[in-house]
Amino acid sequence: MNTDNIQSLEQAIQFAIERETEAEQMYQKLIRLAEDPKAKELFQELRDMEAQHRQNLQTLDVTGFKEKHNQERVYNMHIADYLIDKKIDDVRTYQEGLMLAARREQMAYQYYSLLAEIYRDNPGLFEFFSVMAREERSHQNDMEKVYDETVFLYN
Amino acid sequence: MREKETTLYLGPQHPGITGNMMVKLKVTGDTIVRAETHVGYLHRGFEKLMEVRNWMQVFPIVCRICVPEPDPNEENLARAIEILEGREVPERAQYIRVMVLELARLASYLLWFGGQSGSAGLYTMPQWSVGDRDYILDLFEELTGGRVYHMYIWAGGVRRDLPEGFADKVLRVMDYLEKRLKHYDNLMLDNSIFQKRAQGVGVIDREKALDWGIVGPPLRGCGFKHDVRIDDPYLVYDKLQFEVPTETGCDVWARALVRRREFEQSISIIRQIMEKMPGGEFYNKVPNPLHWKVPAGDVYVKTESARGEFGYYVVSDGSDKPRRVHVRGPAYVHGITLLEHLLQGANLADVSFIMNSLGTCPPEMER
Amino acid sequence: MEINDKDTLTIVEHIKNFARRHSLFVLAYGTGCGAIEIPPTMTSRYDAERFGIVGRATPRQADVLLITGYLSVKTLKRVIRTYEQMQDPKYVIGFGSCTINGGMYWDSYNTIKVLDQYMPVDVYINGCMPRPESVISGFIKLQQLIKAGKADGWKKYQENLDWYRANQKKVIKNWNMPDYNW
Amino acid sequence: MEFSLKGMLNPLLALQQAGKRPHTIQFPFEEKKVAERYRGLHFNDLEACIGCGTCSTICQNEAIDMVEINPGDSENAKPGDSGLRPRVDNGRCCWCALCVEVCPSGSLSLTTHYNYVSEDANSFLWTPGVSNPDGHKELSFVSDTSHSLLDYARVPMRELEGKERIKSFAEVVLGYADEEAKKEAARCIGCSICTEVCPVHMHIPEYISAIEHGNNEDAIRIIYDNNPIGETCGKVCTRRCEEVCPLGARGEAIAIRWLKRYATEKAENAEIIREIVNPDIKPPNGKKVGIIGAGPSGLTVAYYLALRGFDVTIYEAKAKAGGMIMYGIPKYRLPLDSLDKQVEYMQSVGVKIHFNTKVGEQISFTEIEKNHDAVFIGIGYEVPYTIGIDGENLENSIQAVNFLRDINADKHVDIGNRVAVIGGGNVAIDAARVSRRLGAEVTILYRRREEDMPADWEEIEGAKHEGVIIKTQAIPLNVVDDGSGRVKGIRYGNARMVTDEKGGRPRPELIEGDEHILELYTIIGAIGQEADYSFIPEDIKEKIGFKSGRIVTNEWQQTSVPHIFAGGDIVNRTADAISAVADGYKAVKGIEQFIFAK
Repeated sequence: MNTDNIQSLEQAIQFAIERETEAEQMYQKLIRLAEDPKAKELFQELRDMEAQHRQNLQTLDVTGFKEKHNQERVYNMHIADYLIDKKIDDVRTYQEGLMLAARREQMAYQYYSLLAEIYRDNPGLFEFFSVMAREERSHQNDMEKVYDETVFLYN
Repeated sequence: MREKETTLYLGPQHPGITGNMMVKLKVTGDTIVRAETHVGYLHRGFEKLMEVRNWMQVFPIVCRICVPEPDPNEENLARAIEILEGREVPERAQYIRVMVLELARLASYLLWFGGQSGSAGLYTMPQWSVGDRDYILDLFEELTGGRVYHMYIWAGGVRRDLPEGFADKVLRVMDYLEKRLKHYDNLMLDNSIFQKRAQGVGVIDREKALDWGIVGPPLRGCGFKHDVRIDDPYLVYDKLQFEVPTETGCDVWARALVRRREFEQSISIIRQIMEKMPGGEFYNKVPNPLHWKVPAGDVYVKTESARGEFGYYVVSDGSDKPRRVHVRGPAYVHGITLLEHLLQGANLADVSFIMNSLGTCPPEMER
Repeated sequence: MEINDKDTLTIVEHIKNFARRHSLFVLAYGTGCGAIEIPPTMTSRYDAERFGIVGRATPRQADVLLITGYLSVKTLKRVIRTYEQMQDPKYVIGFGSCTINGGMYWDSYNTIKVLDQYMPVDVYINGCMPRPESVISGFIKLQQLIKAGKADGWKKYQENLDWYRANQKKVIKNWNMPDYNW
Repeated sequence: MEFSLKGMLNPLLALQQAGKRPHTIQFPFEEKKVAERYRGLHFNDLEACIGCGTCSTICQNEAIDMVEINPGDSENAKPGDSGLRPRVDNGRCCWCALCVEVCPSGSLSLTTHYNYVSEDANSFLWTPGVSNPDGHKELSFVSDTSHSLLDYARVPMRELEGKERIKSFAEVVLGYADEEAKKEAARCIGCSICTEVCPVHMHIPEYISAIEHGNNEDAIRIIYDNNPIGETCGKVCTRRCEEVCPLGARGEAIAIRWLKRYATEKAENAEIIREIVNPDIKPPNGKKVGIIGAGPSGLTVAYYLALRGFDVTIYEAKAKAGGMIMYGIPKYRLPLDSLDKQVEYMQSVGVKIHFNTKVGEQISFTEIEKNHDAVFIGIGYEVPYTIGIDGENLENSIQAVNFLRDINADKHVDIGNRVAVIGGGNVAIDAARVSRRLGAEVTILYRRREEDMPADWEEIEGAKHEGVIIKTQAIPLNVVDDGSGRVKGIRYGNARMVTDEKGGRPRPELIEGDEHILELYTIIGAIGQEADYSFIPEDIKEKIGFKSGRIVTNEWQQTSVPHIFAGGDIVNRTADAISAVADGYKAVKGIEQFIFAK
């Protein structure tokens, strides 16, 4: 679906569901590719998370996200900003997986933020994309936290 | 008519006895024919207890050997260990230790003032002197944290430094006691009744005094100038000016006068100490008390207590516990053998009077 | 004065207890080192006579037996004798650690450890030494117990004489004393 | 003798006192204030207390025993706390306050409160701090390090001067002389709190006591009882024991590691160790155990199984045994001959080691599995994480683990004269100090603050003495290229620390725009490592069960495949030699149980 013809909230949700499905499939592929058990675990987790998102979107239930965002402070360690952009086919190890995921979530955040800007005039769509952007932002943050706690344990 | 000989048991529970001991008296009428002391009521087996405690743990228990004047015990043990170890005692600690010992002597004499006159029926005196003794106990409390058992002197020095303003307090108490001494004189020593009771009573045979091993005020009351503080000076006694008073009466009166005059000397010693007290360290730390070992060897140390020479024979086999500690307390000689001799032919009413004048201290006799 | 417990405490007994608690005559038996804090308690500095606490010379005149510290086996025998000579009602005050659980002589071969096994103790005073203040507090506590009718160690002694006797005989080897039959 | 008139009238002067104010203390209506250092009843600060029981040990009356305040306290206690608290029997106490004088944490004190009377003898048994929770208001006789009977100062360890050190790879620490070791050992209070936290539960107070008494041979025997690489641990252990040493609460902990080092170094070669330890080697029982990796965990398993009569074979990919302790620790901390000596001793009791045998290449995992009754995997974390930023693959951007391995294998590494090390762990510090010895100017870039650095503080100090510059709160952004594929420098940004509300470690947040460039010749990444499991066949990998990249085992180090055991870094998170030894020691029991239960 092209972003240009998003006119309604339904379309927007449909669009987001497609994106989540893509991500899910990507992680599914990575699970097959990864040799490292830790990386496998990570991808499984990520896949499940995306699946959960998809379900949430399908039931139009984004209120849960909103509440979470009100409570939680979102850090920005800017780790993802400077990580190497890994291609899916290169990813084998845990670290590479994390790098990929962090970058992907960051990009999703940027993407939704952009959409929110584009649909600033449409209050329903604006709110939806803002919520999604914040949600992706918090995922990016989660990924950075994991990266900070595991790969950067000694850094 | 020849009077029948009766047996009287004085003690162990009797207000006239100086502690928990018993004297079995054979009397005809009021006169004592034979006296036999019975001890063992207070035996706790200290010397044995010390053998199963390590060196540091011995300190809290030795002071229990003599209740009215616990500090010479601590001093003896501390000095014995210091000699065995070759441990230096900081000068300030030595001064503090002398001060504590002299304060203890004063407290002990004040108790004696009460006991001696109380046993003569003069009941006002204990009210005064025991009450005044409390001021010294207050000093001890402030210095050591305990009224009766101080556990203050230990190997290497003393446990805590003097609290702030302590010297002033000591001097104030000394001034007070000096003033009170006049009232004591009026009430007790200048009292004709007391003089009458004391003179010529409990006379020690001067010839035998040395053979019997009498020490302290009883010996000085016989004219022998024997005092560990000048015969074999320990701590800083050789740097202090004081006199050792002697009397020649050999009786209760002479002993009372000796104590009365020593009281003044002690006050003077304490004043000198307060003047000369140097600064610096108060404690030369001993090794970890949990496995502190004292080098093998044996040593006899003695301290002049209020009742006379107080000796400790300490044997170490190099382990963390004393091999043997033998306590030579003055009261043992005074309260058992000497008392038995002096009571022969004495009046029944004088028993407790004589006991008090000898400084009989049952807890120390039996340990 | 309020009398709540009429079943156990008659008015007569109440008056008796009132009298008893205000004139505690003490037998000053210097059993152990604790004796050293008795003179300050009794004389001018702390003046226990303010509370009607007066020293007495003989057990026959005394209400309170002060066990001032450790008891060697030899002393225990005399103390039992003394205690039994005292008139009912009589009270025992255990003075300092030694009477509670042996104190610092817990491993001595010649002292008894827990006084309560040999004679009933009404009040224990904490300390080694207890200060005169503690001694006075002990007496005040005893007075309160007497008022409440709870200081009944002497009754316990009569009721459980066999048990006490057996314990006493366990440590005292030459039992040359009268066996009472109350 | 006559009655004199004076003598009769003088006593009447006592009447002068009649009008005087009594000095009676009106207790209980008025209380006399007791002295400031009065020794009254006990009070214990339950928070500060660590339950070491020294008070109980010193008490000559056995008046103090250690009890749980709430049931289960000792199981739930945090490390360095026994969970027990002193209980004082006032029917024994003599208020000598020795317990206060030896209290290492200073929690126990006496109060001005002394007045306690009761008709109940049992009420004299009480727990300070619980029975009198308000007691801290009236503290009087308190424990003060200046009065305490314990010695809070450690005997300093002699070491080379910083300038001397960087000239060679000579061992920095010089070791204790006999007298110094005895003096240091004498400080121990023997509380065994350290034994609890030591992963191996080494008999620490026992060997310290042996050292104190000059019985080094006993000490060595005690050490070898459950740690076959005692000498290595004596040099490089992370010593959690010293972190919890009660003396450390107010002073310096006992130098447990240096004492162990002192004792074990006394055995100069493998024969002497053999002679002193004189192990009881059981006759062969015909059971075979294969061990993958000759690191600390593998060696431990091998040694104790060999003593128990097993036929033990270790497969080691490299030319020497020791794993990370051989190839990861620089020589100035752990001389190679020290480790060789210990391995030689192990070989002398029957441990067989196949060197240069990489499982998956020279021999397959399946073959090992087939030939042995049980297999132990102790391969460690040897694959480094990369820095993960642009330019990390440029020439002269290397990994610390590889760098240290090459240096220990005497290979030449060209690091030039300007080096940056990225990371703050022990590996980073090792790499920095080694680079310093190779003559380079070294800067460590670390993302957090110095106090957050996971490296030992002694290592950090050592690095500073040797002239290593530590730049904290510096986040590497990318590696700068010189145009020809070589490193030219590193661009890094400064960070501010943000506290984690959920209690994690503080996080660095990049301050945007605050960027700098450091010119360099070499970048050494020391961020972290992980394991390489590629040699394990997929089907077994499926069955074993991993969690966060680590193999899941039971308390006996057994994986879900019953005959496969694992230990060391691939199982535990602590990443130190002593935990690996602990895993090995547990696996010995596990393997024994497994084999004989069959």
